Amino acid sequence: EDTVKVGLILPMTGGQASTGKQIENAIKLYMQQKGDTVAGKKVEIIVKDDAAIPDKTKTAAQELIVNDKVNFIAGFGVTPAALAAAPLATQAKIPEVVMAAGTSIITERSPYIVRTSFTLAQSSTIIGDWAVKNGIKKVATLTSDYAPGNDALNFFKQNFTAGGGEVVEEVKTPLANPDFAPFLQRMKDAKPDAIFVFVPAGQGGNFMKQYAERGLDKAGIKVIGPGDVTDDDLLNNMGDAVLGTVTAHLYSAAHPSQMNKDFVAAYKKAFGNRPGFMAVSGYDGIHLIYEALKKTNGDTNGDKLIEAMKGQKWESPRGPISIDPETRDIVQNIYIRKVEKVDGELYNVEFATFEAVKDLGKTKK
Amino acid sequence: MSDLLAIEALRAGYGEAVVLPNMSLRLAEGQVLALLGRNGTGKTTLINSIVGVTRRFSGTVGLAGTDVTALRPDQRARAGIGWVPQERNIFRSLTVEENMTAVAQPGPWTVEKVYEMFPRLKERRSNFGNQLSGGEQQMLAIGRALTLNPKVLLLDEPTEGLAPIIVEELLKAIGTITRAGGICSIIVEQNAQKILGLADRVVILERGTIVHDAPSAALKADPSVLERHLGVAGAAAH
Amino acid sequence: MTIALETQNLEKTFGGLRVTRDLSLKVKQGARHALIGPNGAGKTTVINQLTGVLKPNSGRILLEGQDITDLPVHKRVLRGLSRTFQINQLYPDLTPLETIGLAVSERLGHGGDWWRRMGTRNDVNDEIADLLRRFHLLDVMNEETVTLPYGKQRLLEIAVAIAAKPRVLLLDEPAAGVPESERHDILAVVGSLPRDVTVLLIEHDMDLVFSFADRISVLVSGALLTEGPPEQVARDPQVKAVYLGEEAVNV
Amino acid sequence: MSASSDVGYHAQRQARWHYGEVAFWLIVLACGFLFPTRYLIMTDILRLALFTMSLDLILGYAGIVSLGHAAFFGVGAYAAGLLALHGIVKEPVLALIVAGLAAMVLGFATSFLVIRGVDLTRLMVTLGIALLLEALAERFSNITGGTDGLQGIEMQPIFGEIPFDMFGKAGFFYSLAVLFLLFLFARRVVHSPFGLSLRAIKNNPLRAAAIGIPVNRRLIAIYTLAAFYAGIAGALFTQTTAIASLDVFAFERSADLMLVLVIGGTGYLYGGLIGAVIFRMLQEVFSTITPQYWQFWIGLVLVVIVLVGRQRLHRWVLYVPNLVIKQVAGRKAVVAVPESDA
Amino acid sequence: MTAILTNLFDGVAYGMLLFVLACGLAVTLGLMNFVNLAHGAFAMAGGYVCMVLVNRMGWPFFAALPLAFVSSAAIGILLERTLYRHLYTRSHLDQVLFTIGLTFMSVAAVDYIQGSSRVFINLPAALQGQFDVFGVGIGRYRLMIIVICGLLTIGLQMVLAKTRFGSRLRAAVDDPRAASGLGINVPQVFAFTFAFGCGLAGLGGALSAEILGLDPYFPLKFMIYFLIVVTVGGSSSITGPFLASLLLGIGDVAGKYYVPKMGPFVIYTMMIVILIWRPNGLFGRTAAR
Ligand SMILES: Nc1ncnc2c1ncn2[C@@H]1O[C@H](COP(=O)(O)OP(=O)(O)OP(=O)(O)O)[C@@H](O)[C@H]1O
Ligand SMILES: Nc1ncnc2c1ncn2[C@@H]1O[C@H](COP(=O)(O)OP(=O)(O)OP(=O)(O)O)[C@@H](O)[C@H]1O
Ligand SMILES: [Mg+2]
Ligand SMILES: [Mg+2]
Repeated sequence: EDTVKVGLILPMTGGQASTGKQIENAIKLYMQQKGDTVAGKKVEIIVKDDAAIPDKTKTAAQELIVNDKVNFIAGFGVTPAALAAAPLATQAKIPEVVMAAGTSIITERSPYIVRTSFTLAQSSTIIGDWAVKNGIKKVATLTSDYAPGNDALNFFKQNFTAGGGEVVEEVKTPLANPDFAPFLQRMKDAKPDAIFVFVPAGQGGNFMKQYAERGLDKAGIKVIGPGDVTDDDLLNNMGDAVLGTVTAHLYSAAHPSQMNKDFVAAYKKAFGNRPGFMAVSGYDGIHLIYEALKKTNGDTNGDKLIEAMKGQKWESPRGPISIDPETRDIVQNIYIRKVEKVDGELYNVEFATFEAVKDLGKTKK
Repeated sequence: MSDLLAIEALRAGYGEAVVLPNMSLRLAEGQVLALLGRNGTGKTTLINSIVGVTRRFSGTVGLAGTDVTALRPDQRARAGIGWVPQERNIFRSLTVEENMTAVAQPGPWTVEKVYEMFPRLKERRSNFGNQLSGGEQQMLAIGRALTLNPKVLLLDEPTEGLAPIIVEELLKAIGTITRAGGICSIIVEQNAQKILGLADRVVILERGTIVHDAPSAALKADPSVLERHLGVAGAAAH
Repeated sequence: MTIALETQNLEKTFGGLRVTRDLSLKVKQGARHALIGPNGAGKTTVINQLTGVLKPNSGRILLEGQDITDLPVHKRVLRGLSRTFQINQLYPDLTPLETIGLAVSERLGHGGDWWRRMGTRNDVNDEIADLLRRFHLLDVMNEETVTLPYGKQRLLEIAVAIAAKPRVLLLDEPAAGVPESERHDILAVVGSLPRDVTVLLIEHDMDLVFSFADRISVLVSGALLTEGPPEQVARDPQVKAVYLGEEAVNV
Repeated sequence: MSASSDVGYHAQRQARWHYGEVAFWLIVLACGFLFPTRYLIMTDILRLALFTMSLDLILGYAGIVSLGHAAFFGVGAYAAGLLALHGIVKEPVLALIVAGLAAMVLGFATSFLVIRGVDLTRLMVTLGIALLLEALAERFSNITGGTDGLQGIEMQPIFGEIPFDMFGKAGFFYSLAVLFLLFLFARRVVHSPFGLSLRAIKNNPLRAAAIGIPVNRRLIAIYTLAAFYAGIAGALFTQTTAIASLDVFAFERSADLMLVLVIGGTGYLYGGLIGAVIFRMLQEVFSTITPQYWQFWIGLVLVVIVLVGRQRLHRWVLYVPNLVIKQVAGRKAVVAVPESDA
Repeated sequence: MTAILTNLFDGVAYGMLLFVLACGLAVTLGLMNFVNLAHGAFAMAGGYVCMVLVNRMGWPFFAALPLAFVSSAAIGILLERTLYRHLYTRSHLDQVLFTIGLTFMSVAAVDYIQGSSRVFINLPAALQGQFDVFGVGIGRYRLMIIVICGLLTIGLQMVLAKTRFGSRLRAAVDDPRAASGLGINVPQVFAFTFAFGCGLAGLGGALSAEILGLDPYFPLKFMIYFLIVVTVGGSSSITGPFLASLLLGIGDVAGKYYVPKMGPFVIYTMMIVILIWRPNGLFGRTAAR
């Protein structure tokens, strides 16, 4: 048996489809660059679409494990999907590599879960700290009303108020929300220094457009938040109103390392657009799988692979990252970035770095 | 030529079924033709074939000297065929007035003239088609056909469900319209006695074929023909 | 003589139009009563109120002395009031067997039975068979109603109404669309109903009305114009003026 | 044969078991042994079939259209999940019934809103109810777990004896048993006077009332029963996947359901089963070939189905089975004769 | 006070947005009695055409808008002549199946051609931002939507209620066979109306892109909203859906502003309550027997 099978379960259709596509693209790119054999074994990727619906995830995972006999399951666009597959990873004793979903608890649900994306706690706490230190005293929050949104809100509030900031208005928007007008009007009426925003990647554009339309930028109300709202995937399309938005995030396509420049160029060349943070999470995810296989010398025993993954450290397009051996969660730099125009295009330009941030969600508990 | 309507060797029916095997019929200006026959003998099918809403296998239909066989039903209607369908087919979501204006064509018959003929309709002019009594629907169907200002008026059981006094007036009116307006009419009727006084000519169908075609006066003189073909000697039987 | 069906000061308006005006009508038990009147006089509307399809604005409806004004349609049927429609109201996808079977089951109170299969009750079967035979429908009992010729459908329409074993039967233009040769079948069937069944008939075919009815009410613009035995009504100049016209009526 | 017994014979015609039906169920059972690696997808099909059967009861028989049937599915699913999670009712079969009853209560309560109005109104009211429930479940995340769904459901063995296994074998046979029992029940009901009266109501409510059928009461009854079925389907879903998340209420679920039923054909109970098989297989095949664009091909199939005509398609698809059955049965027995729909 | 007015304005604008998206459906579903669930696909087509013209080819926005209408109408007439016309006489369930199928195809096709990321149309500066009228913030873009919708409604209502075309269309829908026998060219009336409905959808798609964004899932995501507007409004006129959109828009915005927690409930609750109160929609004609 000299193939290693990776079952990649992603939302390829439905509202989250762009997440799935970025990750799939990044993996393709990685395998083009590094070849499809590692430690003498051929790596085979089997993509399944779960449309971000957990029962589909579960059925897909089960089918992959039972019928295709995969050695890894990977992907997982949203938290419920990652959670749905967790008991299967435990039962089948194979690694589950989470490449997108971002709530803290995920890695605690199975000893076989590793994560190469991020947790919302990482960026939200940091932006909270940064805001108080940079003269933002009054903040109104606008977050999507679902688990990641609530995570982002709570971690932000915790650090922001601890530092002496005040949350003057708190609005949770429905997950499927076509029009932000009434919520933004509330924000405007609350007259804060800044709005803390978390909306799922994809809705960022709607938000920023309407933020500008309502003249909140002119009223001097800044936008801060985790980087989802200014996802590189969509940023260039949002118009000049986003200029000056400050976010904390793990990755910017403008990250100044050579490695990233090459990555962005290659990705653009292959797929025509800029990679976002989902792409980089997928890129690192497949890298982790390759490295683990190298370390076990091609042994596909799940326990051995997980052991091999723990403590891995490498240089990613986003900067130096590692896998925390205790929590199997990612440890990475979080950058504070501001949207600026570079060569006529909008970019998140990094200007401050918080190094080796662990998942604060877990360390605090 | 003075034949307004000329049907030649028409073979028509529905789907695969042939109802009229070989129908030829000519009708001159100013003539009222009564079309009789038992249930299911093809009266409606004949009317509908002239309108063009059945399946035609072969044969031709001519209207005022031109061949309209190739025309679609709506083109035939505009060429001068006025139709009162057996089921009335009032447009239910149109008001009484719209039912007429939607199809009306220029000519002597206007909506106002129809109202004169059926004052009842004028009272109900803004009712929707599905809010009419059975008889009012019948009146509307007739009025609607008239506003088309047809050359050939086809009435499929127009007296059904109408009060006797209205029937009387209606039949009189049809006679006047036909003779004065230079058009021709075909009336399908169940009750032969009702119509013998009005019609110039009577055609009796049996299994899609004409079995009797004669001036109505002849029929009045010899009621046994009716007995033979229709199974009743008219209303006089009881 | 007992009164089978009675309306007291019935009123119905559509928008601004008074379609039934203060109508008080009595139909005696066992009567063969005809309701005639010009088109749009409101005859069908009266029937619809009697059967509960329409709610009167005011006034009462009594069936054998009991107030049924507020009962829903189906309860009136169970009390013995049944009707036919001016335009056939049948179940296109069901067969005559099923159509009549349902009516019989419903009357016998088995209609809500959700466990016992159709066709397993002999009393019901007997009755269905009897009705099918009486209405000449046995040969087509397994064909879907849509496929039946119009005459058969009309018979079925009446059979269904009779399957409910009504004590009062309302017939709205039962002969409409039925060729002359078959009209008498229908009349014969209706005529063969037991004498204690009361029949209220609406019809524009005067031959039929006058050969059938023993009492006639004339409705004009929603109000009662006159009422009486056929001979009297036929002679009434008012009735002639608004409805009958010059047509000779042989009584 | 006397006219009366003739009538009885014909009245029971449809209620009699055909060879084709027996064969159908034997094939279904055989699948359980023939494809031991595909239990999951087969269980999924069974659940969907049961759910569709529920819609068929109201749509195919009573003519009530619904775009919100997922409401009952969802209530059943969450009920079963909560019962298991909090250990209120541990035994799955019992929990299944309790969950079904919960959905049934909701069905009864909402039936009053649904029996009013025309098709489009019904469509939207049912849809609205399902969406409201979804929003409620999202809002009360302390009970339902919000968007994360119920976490950590662990199912106890069936009857305390048969545990649910990872390969889904127990789940499959469990679901099959439930489906079959409920099918038998539904079959009995639709061939009763009650069932026939539903078809009458669908055909012509005016006439139905005029022969003494209490139309509203019948509609409420069947809607409530259908809610029970849907609740059971939802509960089976939770029990066999150990998941209950918000999308059990989703519009897509109700919409897919409608597609499945329409593909399979309404008004003869097997439509749901056949439709579920076809729909899931298509999805599976297409999404294996192209995980990104499988929707295109599904869409194309739907379009073709409609253009060719469902009736004709059924005749083609069932041509061979019918041929075989005619040989075996020696008479004109037919596997399935889909009736026209609303 | 200004807060109320601002919200009212936003509500009206949002309502108009719903209307411009749904009025094409009100035409096909309400007047032609054809359940065209692919309505959103035509809207999306118009949106993407406008986007490509403006963003990629540098057309001015106002020049691209009519083209959104025209291109969707053209696609509409093409499909009508080839496919849809076979379905007018089929059951509603068949229509649902068919149009959902088309929607799925359109979603995947657009995803394939344009990618699954959300896109926006670049607006001219004149349409961006807000201006103040006595302290009430008036969004320029939203104002434009209100104006366009107002004109559209008046125009449509004139055509459908006051002209012969309107009654001919309804006649053709009520009874195509009789209509054609009485001189109405039914296929032509249908084709024209259908194309017009699709054109309206395309215009709606282009106009709504700024606020809702455009992505391949547009037709599925907003299908529910279209349907809500048409059912609540009642399907016998254009004013019905128009007023329903206004009501829903204002209600939704007010609900979200004053009780954000209840945000998602407002529109569905309103719909259910209205439909129970008036099963044929606000302005639906009660179906007589
Ligand atoms: N749409 C149809 N499809 C198939 N056959 C039809 C259709 N309409 C009528 N027929 C058949 O055509 C024959 C003639 O019917 P038609 O309606 O022309 O008779 P009719 O003389 O008008 O009868 P009636 O007195 O009942 O109106 C009948 O046998 C009938 O069954
Ligand atoms: N839903 C409605 N809305 C408004 N007007 C109506 C409605 N239904 C009936 N009408 C009107 O009420 C009047 C009485 O109608 P009805 O059907 O009772 O008459 P009828 O006596 O049965 O006449 P016919 O002999 O022609 O059948 C008619 O003028 C009709 O237009
Ligand atoms: Mg006829
Ligand atoms: Mg009447």
